[in-house]
Amino acid sequence: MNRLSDSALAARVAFDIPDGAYVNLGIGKPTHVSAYVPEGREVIYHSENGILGVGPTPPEGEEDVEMIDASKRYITTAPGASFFEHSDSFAMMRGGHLDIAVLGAYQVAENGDLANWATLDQKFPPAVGGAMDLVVGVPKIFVMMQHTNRDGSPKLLRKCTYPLTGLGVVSRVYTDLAVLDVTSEGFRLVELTKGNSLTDVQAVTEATIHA
Amino acid sequence: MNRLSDSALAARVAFDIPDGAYVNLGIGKPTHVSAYVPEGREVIYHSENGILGVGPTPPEGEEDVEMIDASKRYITTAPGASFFEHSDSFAMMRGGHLDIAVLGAYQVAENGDLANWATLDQKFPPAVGGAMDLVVGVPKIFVMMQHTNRDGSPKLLRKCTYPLTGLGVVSRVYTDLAVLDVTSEGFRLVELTKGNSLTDVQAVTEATIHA
Amino acid sequence: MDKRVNTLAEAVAPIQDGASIMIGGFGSSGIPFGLIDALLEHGAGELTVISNNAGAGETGIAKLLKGGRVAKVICSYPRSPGSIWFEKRYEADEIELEVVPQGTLAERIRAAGAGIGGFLTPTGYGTLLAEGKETRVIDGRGYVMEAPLHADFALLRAERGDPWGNLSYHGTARNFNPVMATGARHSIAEVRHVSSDPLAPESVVTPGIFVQSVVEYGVRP
Amino acid sequence: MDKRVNTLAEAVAPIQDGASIMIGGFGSSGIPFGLIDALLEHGAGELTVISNNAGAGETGIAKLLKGGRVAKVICSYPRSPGSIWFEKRYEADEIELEVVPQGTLAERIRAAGAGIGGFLTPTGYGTLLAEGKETRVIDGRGYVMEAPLHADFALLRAERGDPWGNLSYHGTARNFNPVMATGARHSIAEVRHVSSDPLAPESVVTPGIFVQSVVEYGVRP
Repeated sequence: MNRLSDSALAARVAFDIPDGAYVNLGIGKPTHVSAYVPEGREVIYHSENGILGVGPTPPEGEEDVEMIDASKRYITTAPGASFFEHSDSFAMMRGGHLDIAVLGAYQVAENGDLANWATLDQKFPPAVGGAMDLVVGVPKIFVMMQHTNRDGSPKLLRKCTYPLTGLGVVSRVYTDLAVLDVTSEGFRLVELTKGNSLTDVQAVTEATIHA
Repeated sequence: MNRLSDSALAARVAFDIPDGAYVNLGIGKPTHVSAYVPEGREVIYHSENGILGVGPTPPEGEEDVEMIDASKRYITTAPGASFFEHSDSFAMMRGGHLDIAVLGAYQVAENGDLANWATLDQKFPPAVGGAMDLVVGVPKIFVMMQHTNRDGSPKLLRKCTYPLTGLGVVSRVYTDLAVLDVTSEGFRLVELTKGNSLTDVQAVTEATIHA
Repeated sequence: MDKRVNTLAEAVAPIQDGASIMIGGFGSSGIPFGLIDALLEHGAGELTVISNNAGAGETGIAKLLKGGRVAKVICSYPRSPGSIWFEKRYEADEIELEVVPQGTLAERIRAAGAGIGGFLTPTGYGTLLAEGKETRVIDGRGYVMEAPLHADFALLRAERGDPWGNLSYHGTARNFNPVMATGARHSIAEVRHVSSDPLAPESVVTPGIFVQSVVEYGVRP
Repeated sequence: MDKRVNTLAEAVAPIQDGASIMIGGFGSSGIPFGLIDALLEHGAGELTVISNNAGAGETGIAKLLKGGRVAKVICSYPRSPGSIWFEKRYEADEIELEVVPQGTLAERIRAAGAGIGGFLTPTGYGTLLAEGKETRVIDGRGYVMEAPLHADFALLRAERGDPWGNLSYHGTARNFNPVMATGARHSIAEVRHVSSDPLAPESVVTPGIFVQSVVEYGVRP
């Protein structure tokens, strides 16, 4: 099967982010989306630690440990940026003011349930961060992930088996194999990565994909 | 009976405001208290409309309609002042951060109940402002008022007959005739205006005054 | 991104009959007089006005009341010296009134903006204003459950603004403006000085995400 | 009014064994490293630490964990690259852990500072972190009732401060510092630049009423 590279996947997500959108990019792969937003679109990035208007990485030697994003990467400000404190930052998230959040996931269920904060492995202490706040507050939750686990087991399920982050919150899933919307009838195919067939993609997906 | 003048009453209240206190002065007579705080004490005045550090009235001609207190009087800033918005201002009040509020009252009951926002007269639309927030949030509520109504009827009662502002919230009452603490057993005399006897003051007080 | 519009009329154009509108201001400070005048001109009626006061004299909210545009007022203090138009409409039973303690009003608006479904406040417990409301006692202290208060629009007054919708304020003119910006679905800011350069990020009081349009109106009353 | 103290040691002196302590910071930003070092030196133990993270490497909260001073951690994200001292104590069952979603953590602290007795948040509804909690459904949306989170002390990091305790911050170093200032009974601020002149009233982020002492500590890590 044809698989999008990480950068091609980031570019595919970026293509769907409209001009003027307020966007939160989750830690990990989603942070790379901003690099691929098409020219001519102004997107305002929010980071949960208290900034709206995250700008590009500073040049080497100009890093400031008190200018970071939620992934703890060094940042600068974009024009029109503002700083605020945590309860205001999460009011912004929970209150429905952002337009889109892009998040990674362990599992997504066909009813939009998301599991992205804990596995069943009891060895690690639980750690949730801001994920639960984002998913209840942001109207469009885009998930960006590999279509399957490394062992080939499916991540797009009828029902999540890992602890949930939020119930029925996912709008769209972008994987290396396909783009799928979450609808009232379940996953609906938006597009296949070039060269893939629905039959092939369905074979590595536990939930039914509606054409 | 001997009655304190309004200015003497304001000075009596001011005498009990310690150095370093954060104080909210209610609209009307309580606003005059600040003029009488003894020399050498720094008191920080809060006004519900979003300022900590209310300073004196500006010189004539230098008034700014966007620099006012809760009584809508023109103000300046004192050293160390700060501005903030309404939900923060009331968080400060409700959250117990101020030390003292000085308020007027229609009635005070011996259990500390306060009635200062509405009478039984249905002609006027109700108007509460910030009084209910102050009384639940500020640890020391000082009431400053005439001991009786103009017709001589008592304002210090066994039970308030007007709609309540707060339950059991008053700490101390300053009137033109006496100063009284609210205790678990009811009103307790702190002092009489010079020349008055407890018998005389009790005669114009519905509730019992404990000596 | 450019949220600037050229005229007050353009800024208030989206407001329809029956809209709920938060209006910033306390006393003489932070009232969007220009937007209120434009709204009167614009003509929308049957409005629900959410504000601390209910107007005084013949300006601001009093003008909307005089013009018969207001169906309901939600406020903490409708009576001010000179609130004659409110009193006239109220006595004639032409408007509905909901009185909310001032801090509860601010907190209900904040809850709407912050996605909070309700909160327990000690304010008003045991009083007339808590009648019919859910209450509970925690550690011996009484609380009233209050609901978020949303609005379709907010009319704001700020001192400085930029094309991204960022706002800062002067003196005691912040009052309800920043919290109302968060509680309304569409917030419109009348700003004394609008720059084309962005405000300094540390100086922003209302981040632009809460503001849908900005119009310059240089008059400070 | 002068809330300035001369040394970090003097600032943390009131902290006793068993105290609950909010500690500002997120990632590398806004952590009061100087106060944490002074607290370690001071010697108080059996602490409950309320913070977003549980430390990383050998500095900050990790130092308190390494030193065995922490009985309980309340945070949203205890696992960071290099949070070895947290992991060591957790695996050895030497500390108690309460994980709270980040926005709920901030809002619970705000509720404590604002006198709110509890609030309904949609965050976490239907998840493990809502187990055992009161929930309700309003207009088809599920909410969890969350309680205020108070603390005895807050250790804060700010950029500028004045004798009245007013604070302002640099960049993304605000994070939990302003809200923690409100939620603790005694807030101590480590400040990069302390002036004897007051901060400009419009520039104050944390009003001095929330701050009990201010100590200059010029190092920005």
